[in-house]
Amino acid sequence: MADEEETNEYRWESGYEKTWEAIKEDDDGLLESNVAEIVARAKRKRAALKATGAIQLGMMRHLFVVIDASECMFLQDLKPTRFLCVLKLLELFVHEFFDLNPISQLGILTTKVKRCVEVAALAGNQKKHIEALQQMKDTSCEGEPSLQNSLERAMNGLKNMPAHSSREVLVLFGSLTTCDPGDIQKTIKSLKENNIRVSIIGLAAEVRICREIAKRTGGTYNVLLDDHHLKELILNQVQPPAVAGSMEASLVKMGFPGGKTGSGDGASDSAADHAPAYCLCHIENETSCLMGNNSGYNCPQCGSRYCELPVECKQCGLTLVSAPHLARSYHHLFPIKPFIERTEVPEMTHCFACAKPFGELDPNVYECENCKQIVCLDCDLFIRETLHTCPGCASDPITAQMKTN
Amino acid sequence: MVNATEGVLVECADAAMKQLLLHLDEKLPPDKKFILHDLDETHVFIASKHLEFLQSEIDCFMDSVSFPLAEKD
Amino acid sequence: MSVQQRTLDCKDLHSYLKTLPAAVLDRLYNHPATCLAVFRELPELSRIYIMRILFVDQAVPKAIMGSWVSPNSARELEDIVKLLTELRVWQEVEMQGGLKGWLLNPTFRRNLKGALLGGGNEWSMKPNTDADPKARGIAVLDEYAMGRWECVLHFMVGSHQHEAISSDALQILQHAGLMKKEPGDNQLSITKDGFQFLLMDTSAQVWYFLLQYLDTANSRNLDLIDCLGFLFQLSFSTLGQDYSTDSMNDGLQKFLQHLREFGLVYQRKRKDGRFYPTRLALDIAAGPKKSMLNSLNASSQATGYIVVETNYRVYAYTDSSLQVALIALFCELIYRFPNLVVGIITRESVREALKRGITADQIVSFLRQHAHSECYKEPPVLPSTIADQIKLWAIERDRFLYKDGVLYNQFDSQADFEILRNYAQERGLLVWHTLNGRKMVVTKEGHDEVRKFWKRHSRNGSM
Amino acid sequence: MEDKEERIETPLVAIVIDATPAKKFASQAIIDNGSTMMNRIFDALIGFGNAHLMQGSHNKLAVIACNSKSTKFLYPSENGDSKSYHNRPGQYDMFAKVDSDIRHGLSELILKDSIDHDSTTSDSLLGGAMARALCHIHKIQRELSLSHQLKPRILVVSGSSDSALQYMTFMNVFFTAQKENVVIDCCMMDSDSGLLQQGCDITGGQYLRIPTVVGLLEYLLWVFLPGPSCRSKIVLPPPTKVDYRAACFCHHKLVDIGWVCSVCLSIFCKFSIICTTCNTEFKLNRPAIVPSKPKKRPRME
Repeated sequence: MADEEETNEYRWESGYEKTWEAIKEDDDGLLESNVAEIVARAKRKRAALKATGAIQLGMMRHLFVVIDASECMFLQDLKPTRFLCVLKLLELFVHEFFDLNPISQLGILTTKVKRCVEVAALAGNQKKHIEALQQMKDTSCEGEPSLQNSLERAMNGLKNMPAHSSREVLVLFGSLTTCDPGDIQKTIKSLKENNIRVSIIGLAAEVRICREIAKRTGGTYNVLLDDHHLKELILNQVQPPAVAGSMEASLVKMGFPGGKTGSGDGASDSAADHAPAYCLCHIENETSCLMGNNSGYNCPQCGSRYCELPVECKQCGLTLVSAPHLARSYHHLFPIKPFIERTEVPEMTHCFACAKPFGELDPNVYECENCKQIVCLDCDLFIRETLHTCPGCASDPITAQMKTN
Repeated sequence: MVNATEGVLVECADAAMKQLLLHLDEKLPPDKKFILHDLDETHVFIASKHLEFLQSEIDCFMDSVSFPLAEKD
Repeated sequence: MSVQQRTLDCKDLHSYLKTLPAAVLDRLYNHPATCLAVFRELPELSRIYIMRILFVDQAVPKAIMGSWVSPNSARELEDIVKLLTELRVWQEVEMQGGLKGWLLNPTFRRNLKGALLGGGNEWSMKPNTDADPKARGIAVLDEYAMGRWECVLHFMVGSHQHEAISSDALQILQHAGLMKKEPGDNQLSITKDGFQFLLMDTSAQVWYFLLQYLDTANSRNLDLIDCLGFLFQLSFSTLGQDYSTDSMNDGLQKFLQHLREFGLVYQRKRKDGRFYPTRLALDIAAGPKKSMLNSLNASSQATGYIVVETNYRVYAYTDSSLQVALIALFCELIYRFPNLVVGIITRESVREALKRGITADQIVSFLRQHAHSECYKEPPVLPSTIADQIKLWAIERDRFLYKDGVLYNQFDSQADFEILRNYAQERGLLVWHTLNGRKMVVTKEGHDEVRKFWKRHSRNGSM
Repeated sequence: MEDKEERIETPLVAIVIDATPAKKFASQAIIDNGSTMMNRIFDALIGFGNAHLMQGSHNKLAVIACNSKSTKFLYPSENGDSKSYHNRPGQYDMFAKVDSDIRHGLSELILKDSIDHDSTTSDSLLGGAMARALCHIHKIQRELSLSHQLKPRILVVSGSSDSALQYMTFMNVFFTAQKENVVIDCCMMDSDSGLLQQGCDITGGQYLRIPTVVGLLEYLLWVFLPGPSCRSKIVLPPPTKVDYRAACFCHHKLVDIGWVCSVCLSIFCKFSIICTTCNTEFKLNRPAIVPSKPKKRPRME
């Protein structure tokens, strides 16, 4: 049995947070400037936390998203219905997920009428997932969900995945009940054995078994407050979790198609390269696409052609990616150090990054520790949250080259 | 023998509107009737001198079928 | 009896230029500022074409020019060719070997190139060499410009707490048909066009007003080309910079005084020797389409002040009696506070406006134009229900389309009917016809012509 | 009946000039009418900048230059508008200012570089300059009134080939540009850059390597002056096939098949037992290739 003691108390048990005391009026009796500052500060704090966090990330993730499609998902406490709201948010999630976890794989399951159905297989191409989600909008929600069936199904899909990858399940659970064929404790046990992390987001009220599953498998359990909160909860799952101790690390062989193949590798190769060919991703469909000799990507190992990346070569099993796919997540590896807040640097009249002249509106400026350049608050946030590169360091011949090794 | 009549051609947005005109015309005493010719589904030909009267009639009708959308206080 | 709705026709720069005679156009291009202004208003693709041949000193064959666009844009190219020919920016020429080609107007080329790289004709407006001891800030200029301009508008809406405007301005207002003297009445009163004018955004108003002014330029002994050239130069001047009046001739000096009255330029004293262009002037070349006034400068008082809610309520954060008067044109005002007016849009109030000749589109675009900056944070700026409802109220009035005409019926034969119908159609006199029952309506003006033709025809027929 | 509420389009071009080839061009022989190649390039860049500003009253311009020592904002100028500029007859005021700002700034940058006799030739700091351009664009976007819509793009005019050492910076810049809807265009003189090719491809921009520097202005005006929305209408040079191979972290070599660390995604050209980036030890006895799920093999008849 799970132990009942909880480390963090419920919100209503904790003391009052006197949020209103943080708000101060400015000289004109307005709050606006203050509010903006509080927001900016909060953002900085969060970004700073992230920057100092774990460096090792399990970036090869295999994740099954389980969507509850039982009767209760037609309730309209989320607009327009729970189901449509969740689908909409998941589209955003899929997009962000692949943005941040370029070589990860995602699968989608739904559960209704006591069964579990696979909607999208575990794969690395977001287009298909988005399509599947959009098609689901027209399907109906009926019957009762089955938590156990869903978890078993996800487990079957995940347990064959390589040991070096992180295996995860995310359940969006609207029902307060589940109709299971057997003992769910056994399922929890085998989930744990297989290193599968289950995170659950509840759409109604807290359900004890959900909390237990999440806790035992190392995942998170949260219940939404409103649709904004739900969005936040779902998007929290985009960040790769810190590596669990038992995960093995390994070097994975990967192909990077798109080089000048056939340039001196012998005649046979170049002949295959220039002939129009069907791509292998669509060969099983009726709408196979014939490609000219310039489009498409060839597997550098066996020469099969694909019309989009990333893909796992059907002939030789090599994972084919493009360099930018990997590079998209490099900023996790080389986070930039938070800039230091300075109250006044009189000799600098302009923000180094955006060339904005400093005025009286900028009480604080920010300095990079490495290159000693000064930037404004807005640039500081932009650099930290989006750019992930210090323009000052990149403009200095010495610091510019310290990255990558 | 070809006949020429001066007047105003009225093009109605839809057939229902023309029926409204016919209806208005029907209720009037003979000396006030304004429709000279009923041309087709959406067109009628009317006498110029009744145009102003017709427009105010239509306005009255429109007023009677609309209701206030906004509350004033 | 005219039964058609008329909207105020505010020409953009190009349509105005097209109305000018060719010789005037050619002389206009003698100035870099005009070339620049004309160039900026061209569609993007034509600008690209001009850039491409700007440095080519000879005609370029049509075949080559045609190959620059992708096949599905060929239609667009035709439109461009038409436009550029009409504006006399380029001409069709016969090249060696009988090839057809296009040649950029040499004056236009030289001056556009001059504006870009230097080396063309001189600008006649020069910054003052010595600094103004009493230089004016941009805020002062803005205030002055808006103050002067609103003076004209105030006069139009008839709020008389402001100073009167000059006889020149009166004349233009009358000439433009924005105001008129009713017979037997000494006062000027605002016309339908005037109401529409009031709802246009400021830069469009200025442009329309200037067009009317230029119309009367010759009667004031002003040279149209000088004035236009000067206006375009003004529009490319720098805000807050003072310019010297030394090099200006008498005509332009006079013109400058008029512009000063309307707030396009600021001058402390008539004989000061320097003047400052204001934001109103900088907007001219952009024509009525896009204004810098409403949007670029957040601190200026010209920013939006109207919030419209879906419950038909209009909140106008303003203390200007002019702005209140404008809103009252189509709103029922219910509360009034020192800096806020609350009104409500009702069917009656909109119909009242429509009867005055204001169109639904004008109301909608006015509300959008002056929407409070907060409204932009969550588009749509104007709730679509409101925009739609205003248009519906307008359409409701247009359920019937009235056209004056003469009805022909009781034709003896199909042939007779067709002859007469074809005759009327060819001359554009036919309003409506039906084969079913052989009826046709011709315009009132065309009635005589058609009747005469018919008489001739039937006489011939009977012979 | 619903009509669109139009927002005024505000195109912004940030030109990033790579000034490292300047030395090479400065020493190059004087061509035809007595002007040096350097001047020719200066004129072309200034001409292009002004041509962009000429397209519409809302158009905005920013110019940033870089060499191997530093990066610098040329326009809007870093030291304010105190500098006097002399107006050529007939030239529009604003254009004259752009002209003098760019000329001043660029020659300052190049002179500083040539005085410095440090012989170590390092790569041009394009990445930093582009990062600054993005910050600037971001700032303009923020300051712009809400009724306007910014259409930003970056034009890189460069003559140096890839610098693998700045790979990270480049990639971060590309993804940020993609996220912020900034189109990256690239005009290369003399040499090709695979990295910039990728950047153009990712952001939907145009990549062009021009055969001769003499015709730089013509290429700039024809290919890069039209905004992205207008490009579909005109015939442009065909897109180049982009090389998407990765550079390995150990030797900065382009690889077809590489080894990727499962923890941090570092790429290596050879198998090793420890990841040099995250210090993870790898198990030696693992099969090299990930065993894939049993799959139907496609039949090829």
